[in-house]
Order: sequence, then C-alpha cells, then structure tokens
Amino acid sequence: MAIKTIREVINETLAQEMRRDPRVIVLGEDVTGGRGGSSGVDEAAGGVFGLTAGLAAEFGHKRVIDTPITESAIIGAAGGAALTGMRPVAELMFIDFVGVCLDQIMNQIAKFRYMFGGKATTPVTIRTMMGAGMGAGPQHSSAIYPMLTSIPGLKVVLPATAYDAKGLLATAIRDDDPVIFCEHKALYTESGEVPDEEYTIPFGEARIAHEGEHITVVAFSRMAVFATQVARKLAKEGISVEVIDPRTSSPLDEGAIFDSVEKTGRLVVVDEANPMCSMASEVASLVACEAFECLRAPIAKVTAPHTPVPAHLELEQEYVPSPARIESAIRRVLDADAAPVAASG
Amino acid sequence: MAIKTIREVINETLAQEMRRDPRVIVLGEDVTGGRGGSSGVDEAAGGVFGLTAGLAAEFGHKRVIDTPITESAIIGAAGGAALTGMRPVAELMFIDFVGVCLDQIMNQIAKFRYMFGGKATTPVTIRTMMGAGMGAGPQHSSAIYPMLTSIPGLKVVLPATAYDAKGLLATAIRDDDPVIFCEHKALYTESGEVPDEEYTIPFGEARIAHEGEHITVVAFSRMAVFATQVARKLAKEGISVEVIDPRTSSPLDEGAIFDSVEKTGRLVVVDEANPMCSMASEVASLVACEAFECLRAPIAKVTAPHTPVPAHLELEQEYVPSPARIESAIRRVLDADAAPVAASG
Amino acid sequence: MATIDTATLREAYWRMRAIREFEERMRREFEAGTVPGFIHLYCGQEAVAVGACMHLRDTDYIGSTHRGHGHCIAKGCDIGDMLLEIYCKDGGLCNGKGGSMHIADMAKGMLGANAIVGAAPPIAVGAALSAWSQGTDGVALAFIGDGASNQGTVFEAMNLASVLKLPMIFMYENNGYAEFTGVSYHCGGGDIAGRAAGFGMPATKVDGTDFYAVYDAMGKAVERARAGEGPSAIEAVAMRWYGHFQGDPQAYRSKEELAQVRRDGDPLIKFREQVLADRTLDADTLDGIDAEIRTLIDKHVERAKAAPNPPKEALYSDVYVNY
Amino acid sequence: MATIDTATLREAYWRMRAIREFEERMRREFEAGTVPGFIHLYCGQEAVAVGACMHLRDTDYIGSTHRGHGHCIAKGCDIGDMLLEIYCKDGGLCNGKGGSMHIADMAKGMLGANAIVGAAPPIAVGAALSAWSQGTDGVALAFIGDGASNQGTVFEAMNLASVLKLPMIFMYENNGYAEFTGVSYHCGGGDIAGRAAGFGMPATKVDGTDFYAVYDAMGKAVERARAGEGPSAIEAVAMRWYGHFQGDPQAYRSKEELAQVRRDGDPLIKFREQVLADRTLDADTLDGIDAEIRTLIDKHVERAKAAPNPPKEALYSDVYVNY
Ligand SMILES: Cc1ncc(C[n+]2csc(CCOP(=O)(O)OP(=O)(O)O)c2C)c(N)n1
Ligand SMILES: Cc1ncc(C[n+]2csc(CCOP(=O)(O)OP(=O)(O)O)c2C)c(N)n1
Ligand SMILES: [Mg+2]
Ligand SMILES: [Mg+2]
Repeated sequence: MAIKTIREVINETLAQEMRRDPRVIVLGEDVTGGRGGSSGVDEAAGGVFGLTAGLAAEFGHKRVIDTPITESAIIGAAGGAALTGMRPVAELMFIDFVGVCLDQIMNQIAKFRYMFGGKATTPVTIRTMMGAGMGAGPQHSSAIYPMLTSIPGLKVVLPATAYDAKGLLATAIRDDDPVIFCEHKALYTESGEVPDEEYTIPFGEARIAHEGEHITVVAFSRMAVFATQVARKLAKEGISVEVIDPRTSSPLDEGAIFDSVEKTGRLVVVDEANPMCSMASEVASLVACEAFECLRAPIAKVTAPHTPVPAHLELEQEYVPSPARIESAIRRVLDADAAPVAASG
Repeated sequence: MAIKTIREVINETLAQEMRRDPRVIVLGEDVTGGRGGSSGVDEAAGGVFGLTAGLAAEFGHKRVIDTPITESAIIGAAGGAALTGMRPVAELMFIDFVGVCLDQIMNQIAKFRYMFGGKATTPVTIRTMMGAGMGAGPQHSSAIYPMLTSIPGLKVVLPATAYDAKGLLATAIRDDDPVIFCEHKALYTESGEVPDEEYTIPFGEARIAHEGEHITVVAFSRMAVFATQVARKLAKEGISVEVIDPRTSSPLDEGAIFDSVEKTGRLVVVDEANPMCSMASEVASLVACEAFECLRAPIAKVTAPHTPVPAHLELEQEYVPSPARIESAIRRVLDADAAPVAASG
Repeated sequence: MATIDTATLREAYWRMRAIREFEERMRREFEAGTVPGFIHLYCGQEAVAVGACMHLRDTDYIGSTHRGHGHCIAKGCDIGDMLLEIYCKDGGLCNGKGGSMHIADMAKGMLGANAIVGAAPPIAVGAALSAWSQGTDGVALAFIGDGASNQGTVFEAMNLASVLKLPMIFMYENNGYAEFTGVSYHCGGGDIAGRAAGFGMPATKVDGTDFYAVYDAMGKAVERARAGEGPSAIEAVAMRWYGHFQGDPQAYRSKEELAQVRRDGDPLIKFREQVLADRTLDADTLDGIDAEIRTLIDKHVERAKAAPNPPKEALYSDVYVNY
Repeated sequence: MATIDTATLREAYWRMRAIREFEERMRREFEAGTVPGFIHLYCGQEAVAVGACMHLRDTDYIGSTHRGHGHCIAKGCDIGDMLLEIYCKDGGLCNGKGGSMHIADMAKGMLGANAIVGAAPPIAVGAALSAWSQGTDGVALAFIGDGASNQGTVFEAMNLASVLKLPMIFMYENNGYAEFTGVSYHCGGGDIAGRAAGFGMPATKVDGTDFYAVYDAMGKAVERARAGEGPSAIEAVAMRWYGHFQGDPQAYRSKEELAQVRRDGDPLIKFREQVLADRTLDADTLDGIDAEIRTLIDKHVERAKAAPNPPKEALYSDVYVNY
C-alpha cells in the first residue's frame, strides 16, 4: 500500500466519489481558482491548500464550482441542491467562518429532515479546516467543532489519520444526512498507508489508537495524534494507556468509551476546543453519569484555555494542549486513587 | 415592594439605565415599531413582546433605534458603537437568529478586547429571547445558549426570577465586556417582589433557589423554576433538595456548585438545551473532575433530547425537561448508592 | 401582454380563491383558538403566488417565507395535508413537526416555508444550481418579503445566481411592511427592484394585486431562465390585508390605509372583473369554484381537527435518516 | 478639483511612501522567514488609503480588512508599534495577540484590521452610529475589497447606514482579485459602485492609483457625511502588485498584466510626476521623505525583531476586563 498524506487522500477521495456518483459536486471559494484571471490558466489553485486540485479539469465547471465570498449562499445552495437530488461537497475554508453561515447549517440543512417530518434528505458534506498551529491569529485558528456537535441533525467528523480521512470522507459524501468534515490544518501532512481502492468507515465507531490497561484517554482530531505519542512514550515506562479516537463527535461511540473505562477505571479527555461546553466536558460527563461505578479516580480534562487563539506563535503553542500536558494529566489521574466517600445512604 | 413580572422589570431597567447613562442606546427590529407606517403612531409596538415600550417616547429615536431586518449589522453596529464610546443594548429577537450574526458575536465583539491586546472594551449587551413552550416550531424555540457559553470573551446571563432579571440586566449594561442576556419566553410573566430602585447583581454568583442537604440540583433559566417546584414538593416527603441557579453560565459560579456537592454528595444538572456539549455536560464534568471525591452516586443530566423542537405542542412539551423528569432523576440518584470499585493501585 | 388560455385562468382563479378561503378560515379558526402556534396570513397577496407559480412545474422549485400558506397552495400542495400540518397532526405535510412556518413538499417542488427571514433564497438558488449543473430546464424561485430584502443572505443569493447565470427568479413581495415597520423606512433607497441592477439582473416592478401583471412578468423571467440566460427579479407590490401575525393590533396602520387596501387591493375582485369583461370565464364558473372551495376547505378543516396527533415517539424520529 | 495645500500633499506623500517602504520591507522579511503568520501586502493601493484618510481626524474611525497595513499607516498608527505587532511582540499595538490581520488602535480611530471578509463594515457603521447618536460631526469609513463586496454583511451595513442616514463612507478597493478569482467573475453585474444606487447612496468610481482622484471623491463624501446628509460609496480601482498573500505564485495572472500593473499602476510615481509638474512639492522634498522613511523603517524593523516576546501569562489576560 502506498503512503499518502491526509491532503492527498482527501483529494483522491473527492475525485473517486465524483467518478462514482455524478450527483456529487464541489463548490466553494477558489476550489478551482483563476476564474476571471488574466493568465487563462484554468486551474490556478485547486483550493487555497490544494485540496481540490485537478477536479475541475476532470469534472468541469458545472461540477466544480467556484463561488464568490459568500458563505451563507454556499451552504444554503448546497442545501438546496441536496434537497433537489445532488450530493454537494461545500467548502467552508476555515471553521472560523461558521459565524457567517451558521443559520444555514443549524436552522436549515441540519433541520430539514426533522422539520419536514422525515420527508426530505439533505446529503450535504461541508469540508472545513480547523485548528491552531500556524500563527494565523484569533480568527483563523479555532477548533469550534463542539458548537457544531451540539446541533441535532448534523454529523461531525474529525479524522486524525490518512486512512480514516479517506474512509470517513467517502462515508460523509454517501451519507444522506448533512455532515461537517473537519480537517485539522496541522494534520494535512500526516501520512500513513492508504489503499488506492475506495472504502468507507462507518460513523460512530471509534478507533482504538493505542491499546492499554491502566488509563483511558479519549482524544479528538490532532489530540489523538498527541495522545498516541504520549501513550507510546509511557509504554516504555510500563504505563499502559488506551487511546480512543472517536473519529466522529456526532454520532459519538459511547460504547467504546464505556468499554475502555470499564477496563481501566480512569479517564482523561483531550480536546483542542475551548473548555466550556466542549467535547472534553461531554465525554467526561457521559462517563460520570453512565459509567460512574467504573471510575477509580477523578476524570481529567485537557483543553485549550477559555481564550481566543493568540497570534504569537509561542502563546499559540501554549494554547494548544500539548503532549506534555496530556502526559501530566495522565500521571495525575494515575496517582489520584480516590478514596470515595462511603455511601451514607 | 411591588410585585412585578420579568417583562415589566426588563422594561423598567432599560429605562433606568438609559436615564442613568446617556451612552446607553437600544437598537433592534421594531424596538419602537411603526416607523414608516401610515398611522403616524410613533410607538406602535415597543418590541414584538413589548419589552422596550415607552423608551422611544422618553429617549427619542437617536437612542432607541429601529433597524431593518439585518442582525449582522445590528450586532456589528452595536460592537462598533461600543468601541467608540456607547453602551448599546442590541435586541436579537430570538436566540435562534444567532445563526445569521454569530460572526459578529463570536469573532468580533467577544474577541476585540483580547485580539487588540487589552486596549479596547466592548460594552455591548445583547438581549435575546429563548426557549420552547409556545408552539413556535423548530426555528423559534431553541435554548442554544451553551454554544454561546463556549465563546471566550462573552458573558452569558440566564435570569430565572424578576428580582434577578433586574439586577443582572443592570450589571450587563454597566459591564465593560459583551454580554448576552437570555430571556426565557415562558418566564416573561414570572413575577416576584422587585424594588423600584436600581441595583446590580454580580455575575458569577449563583442563587441558592432552595436549600437542601440530600442532593444538589443545578438548573439554568426556566429549569431553575421547575427544579424549585420539585424541591418544594419533595420537601414534604422529607427529601431535602438544594437547587442552585447559577444565573450566569459564563462566568460560572463553580464554588457554589462545589460547596453544595460537598454537602450533598449527589448531583443532578438540568438544562433545556440539547444534550451534546450542553451546560448540563459542563457542570457534570466539572464536578466529575474537580469534586469527584465528594460524589456518592453517579451524576444525572436532564436535558432536551438531541432533536430540534417540534411544532406540535404535546411533542414540544415532551421535548422540554419537565418537573416530572427532574423528580425522577433526583429519585434515581438518591436511590443509587454507588459502591465505587476499590482502587487497585 | 400574452393572452392566457381559459384552462390556465380557471386554474389561477381556483388557486387564488383557495388561498383566500383558506386564509380567511385560518383567521377565524385562530381567533376561535383552534390553531396552535402563530400564523401569518397571505390575504391580499394571492395574485403574486399564483401569478408566479402558474408558470412552474412540479419539477421547478420554490423557496418560501414565514407567510407561506399562499405559496404552498399556488405551487400545488395538497390543501388537506397542509391543514393537517397547520394543526400539527400526524400525516400532515411535515407530520406535525413543522407547523405553519415550515410546510414543505418536495414532490411538489416546495422547498419549505421558512421562519428565518432571508434564509430561503440561498436554498432556492441551490435548486437552480441543481438544474443548471445537471443541464435540465428546471427553474427555481424564491419569494422574498420587503423586509427580507434587507437581509445579507438575500443579496448573497442574488449575486451567486448572477455569477453562475442560474435559472432563478427572485420574487420580491412588497406588502408594505416588515412586521410593524414600513418599507419606506426599512429599505434604504426605497426601491427593492432597483437593487437587482447592482447584480446585473433585469428587474420589473408590478402591481401584485393584478394577476395578469404578475403572470406576464413571471412569464418573461421563466422563459429567460429556461433559456439559460440567467436570473431575474420581480417586485410585486400588494399590501397585506391583516396584521403581521394573526392577533397583531396594527397600531402602525391608519384606518384609511386599511380601508383603501380592501377597496383597491383585492386581487380576486380585480381578476373577476377582468375575466368577466374579457369574457374568458363566466360568472357561473367563478361562482362554482367559490362554492367548490368552500366545501373543500370545510371538509379538510374538520378532518384536520379530528385527525390524530403524532405519536410521542415522533419527537425522536427523523433527526437523521436512521434516528 | 479643489487645490490641495502643500502640507497636505507632503503628508500624503509621506504616508504613501511609508506604506510602500513598509510593505516592501515586510515582503523581503517574510521571504527571509523573519515574519510569523502570513501577510497580505498593500503595494499598488497606497493612494486609496491615503487619499481617503487624509480627510479624517483621529476622532473619525475606519474599519479595515486582512490587507490592513496601508490603512493603519494612512490613519496615523505608529509604525514602530505596528511592526512590533506584526512581529507579535510585547508592546505591539495588540501586545502580540492580534498580529498582522488584527492591528487596531482606538486612539487613532483604527477599529482593527479584520480577518473575516466583510466583518468590518457593520462595525464601522457602528462608529458612524455613535457620532450620529451623539450629534458630533464624526464620520466613519469602511475599506472593502472587491471580493468582500459580495458578502451579505456588507450589503446590510450599506442598508443600515442608508436607513439611518449615517455619516459613513464605503470605500471599495477594487484591486482586481479576491484571492485567486478575478472581479469579472465573482462580482455579479461587474459594477461594484453601481450597487450603492440600490441603497439610495451616491457612488463614484475613481482611479485608485491617482491620489488626487481618491482625495477629491473622498472630500465630497466626507463633506456630505459631516453635513448630516448620509452615506456615500466610492469604488477605487487599483490593482494589487503582489499575490493575495505573500508566497502566492499567482498562476491566475498573466506576465503581461503584472508588468502593466507595475508600469501604469504605481500611485507613487503618478503622485511624484503630478506634484513636480504642478510645482507643489520639489524633488528634494520628496527624496528627503524617501530617505527619512527608509531610515525609519530600518530602525523599527530592527527594534521589532529585537523586542521581547509577550510573557506566557499574556495567553490568559484580556479575555475579559478582569481576566
Ligand atoms: C433572521 C430573522 N430576523 C427576524 C425575524 C422576525 N421576523 C419574522 S417575520 C419578520 C418580518 C418580515 O417582513 P417581510 O420580509 O416584509 O415579510 P412579510 O411578513 O411582510 O410577509 C420579522 C422581522 C425572523 N423570523 N428571522
Ligand atoms: C468570511 C471569510 N471568507 C473567506 C475568507 C478567506 N479570504 C481571505 S481574504 C479573501 C479574499 C478577499 O478579497 P478582497 O475582498 O478582494 O480583498 P483583497 O484580498 O483583494 O484585498 C478571502 C476569500 C475570509 N477570511 N473570511
Ligand atoms: Mg413585508
Ligand atoms: Mg480584491
């Protein structure tokens, strides 16, 4: 099998899905690039990060559609196209731009099926880029997928490996519900073995990124990569960490989390999002409510602070949950053998 | 002291704050009403629910400003006015409309102070209406304040009594940070003793809505009213429920929650929002992480389901966490005397 | 003005009368307290929806507004199923989960009433994009209130349709008010149709109480759209007869205005006078339709009231295809 | 065209030259890898920012874009403090937390560069609303790219300014491209200035490489605004010299276009020729400014590079007034 980066497999998967199904279209800002330019180059960009490169040449400008800067219209049009038989893949360049099109995501495409009594399907995939790490400053670096996870009717995908990126994107495009597919900027160059053939990975099935016995770490997106690094490191010390990458925050594979915590009795949750109402809080609360009896120690959350992402690179690095912080949270939870207050009944 | 409804005190407080400080202005759709109408009546509405009645007559149309239907411009203009010396109170008619102006809330007004290095203040108050209970359907009934609570830089206020509504609104308007003040539709007619004089209630200080010893219930907005009803009812059975109404979800009075759980060892969290990444999850996770040792039983969350709000009144009623569901959660947690797994080291 | 064949005129009258009767009945039922939620009536604007939709096929699409009953009927939604929905009953067009402000019917090309002002135009543009991308001759139309014409999403929809030259019609319904605020106040420049020029789009302003005028303007716009020549805008002026929502005391409108609107702004009377003068339809036909519709609405309202509620489990279904 | 006094012309040249030198230096520094994040250069558009801002006081406000360096300098922000910010250093205009795309300076009436396309116009409208509500003669201006002109928020800002008759100027900077897409593609109708008419707003289209043309149009707009007559729009056409962001290979632009832009689109050369021909400023004065600025930028770049980083705790401060 070839080694491919996440960037490569996303591009490959888009092409494969477009070949497979003529109803799949791609739209967004500069997904081709160069329209109205003076050079006559037909594809001057293929997306700001090159993710959609080559698609226009193969599928033409009626399936690979450059739009003005108009996110509400992009998502709305994707929704309308989906209601009328297409399977649009809309690009929201940065997840930070969700603020200019949230209504179309939250009140429109995510609600159509429900509010129309089950009589419509809205197979929209929104591809977007998230995360800190590039010094892009407070309006281009956030990881605000938890607010999207709270939206009923929307599915939220967070690939952390190249293999997963391919299978999950194929699933997203073939899914009859709206999906937001969150690509972490800092993971585009992450690579791994990926088959050339198409395949799908079901939503709501976690990946066990690292097996372990002593403690469970649930980590999303880039944090799963960090957590796995930490698990490998601690393994050498004989500390056995189980890393669970849920891959989709909605639907969430609760079973995998419960199974692991049942085994380990200890939980750390890692999330690059801001702490309030995060997926870290969601997972921690889930276990505290549904698997409390398994817990042998307090849960620990490792998240970004309750601040925007600062521009300064060192501050930004301090902002992002680091392997070091994950490691110390793990040690803290392992050290804390809670002696729970005896039930007084 | 006079008995006043929440509707009345909000109106009264707006007038008092406008009298007190000439920098306070009010803007929104139909906050006056009747502009451009044929009757010549200068104040034809005073807000769709009458909350801003009488203000235009007293303060004129340069301080009580009717706008077109243009939420991004309303919030953005409030932000710009705040940066340049005013203290705007902007009305976002329904919290559901946050989708058409989230960028101005999340990336602009909430971030100005931080991304400008502490060199700007943005004293904007956004008044908005939330909640189910009127059969208004999937796009006019949500309680999506958790997604706003996740935003660093924004404060989120959830008054549940008339007394609190007055003091918290005054604090919001005088606060130098942006605040979203979420009025629950179903609570407008809630009444209580409210002084005529102005007063403020600090943010981040919970109200103990009902004192108790056996179990802690943390409940937000209308849910605090329901929880208090349940506490009164159970008191007659000798079940002593402590109801904590945090009053603001950001900042959150963690201390009050910890103090109570330390005493009771048991926690139920009630939230009208959808479950994923809710304040119910936030509070539950907080206790599971920071006050785990106090817990004598699993935590329970009572929330709306992961669905939009249906139009049908009975389904809507089923959607909203009810006193009955809160009661049964309390009983469940009281019955569950967890025997935590002994620490195995 | 093109001549219109009798069958079309008959059908147009049927739909306009159905809207009027439907809305008047809803008004009375609402006053009587039988209708849940809140409702926004379309009386006075019948010729806009019908004049536009008479040109559309089931495979053409419309996006609608909170004031959507008229659009649904004009686009051919089943009146009985609409009533079931307004009463939030099982078997309603949205199985009782949408209600008045969310009636949708994909089979009839009705993309949904929409309770978010300005949200439907981008969605309708998406339907036009479908047709354009697939190379069919389908078209899409968005109904847009005068108040909605100020919402950013609407301008974005116009621009996107213009850039891609989509088969799209923007039908502005200027009914004088956005809630309680007059168009002369809320609309900068005061000329809704004029804004289309800024997107390189032809626009016409027509009397929205005159079926013929709307039908004519729409005919040209649809022809243009089907021919691949791109989007158009129409501003149809037709005052609303009643309040913003049922129950609105309308302090912002003068008695004179309300009287004048009733006197001069009844699209049904105008239509009737015209067809009788032209001898294209006779009084018996029109009266027959009136009677037919009264009976029809009666029957369906009674059926809707008596219909079963959705089951409790309906709360949890249809969030996702498998949930 | 009104004559412009020498002091104004001198200052205008100073600012334009400062922008050019600043941006050229940033470009070289970025290529050398000393600048964090990514930057969007303003070269070629100097006359727009300066022609506009020469009419503004510190108590007037501007809203800016991701391409904001030129706007900041034109509005009088301290160049040293700007450089500290671009290098994300302590003491920078945003103490290193904003960076290039968020430089703000309330004391100078600079409401912030903005990394969200179309976000600044509503905010600038708020500043105009402040002046209007308080009855001062302050004005506000928003710089808006050709690409941004399609964003819904921008139309909303125009309409609100028009409805309230605010002292507001919408300065469209048509530099030919939005990222990698030409204006002839992305702008439905192709006439940005023309869109203002839809909001009842006067608009002029000017050569944005001609300081005099911008200055003149802006003079009229500001006068109108200060007189309480409401908002105006100006479209200033001035191609950008470099890529969208530094590092953009610009495959979408022909070599001919790039050469032509450099040949015919240098606002500084045009200005110099004009003042020399008019004998309003002499070559010595201009050369003196050039030298002064080179030294100034040199000094401040070195200072910025050497300046201390913000302390780690800065991550947590300034989220709220007390936090
Ligand atoms: C985004 C948004 N803002 C505000 C509202 C509240 N609202 C509902 S209808 C309406 C007035 C709409 O006026 P217009 O577009 O003229 O339509 P009409 O009611 O006259 O048919 C308003 C402000 C809303 N539903 N959505
Ligand atoms: C809401 C939003 N959408 C997209 C972007 C990405 N983006 C940044 S600059 C830009 C192009 C802006 O073009 P224009 O307005 O012409 O300004 P210019 O870069 O030419 O100065 C785009 C699409 C963004 N920052 N914000
Ligand atoms: Mg209207
Ligand atoms: Mg541009």
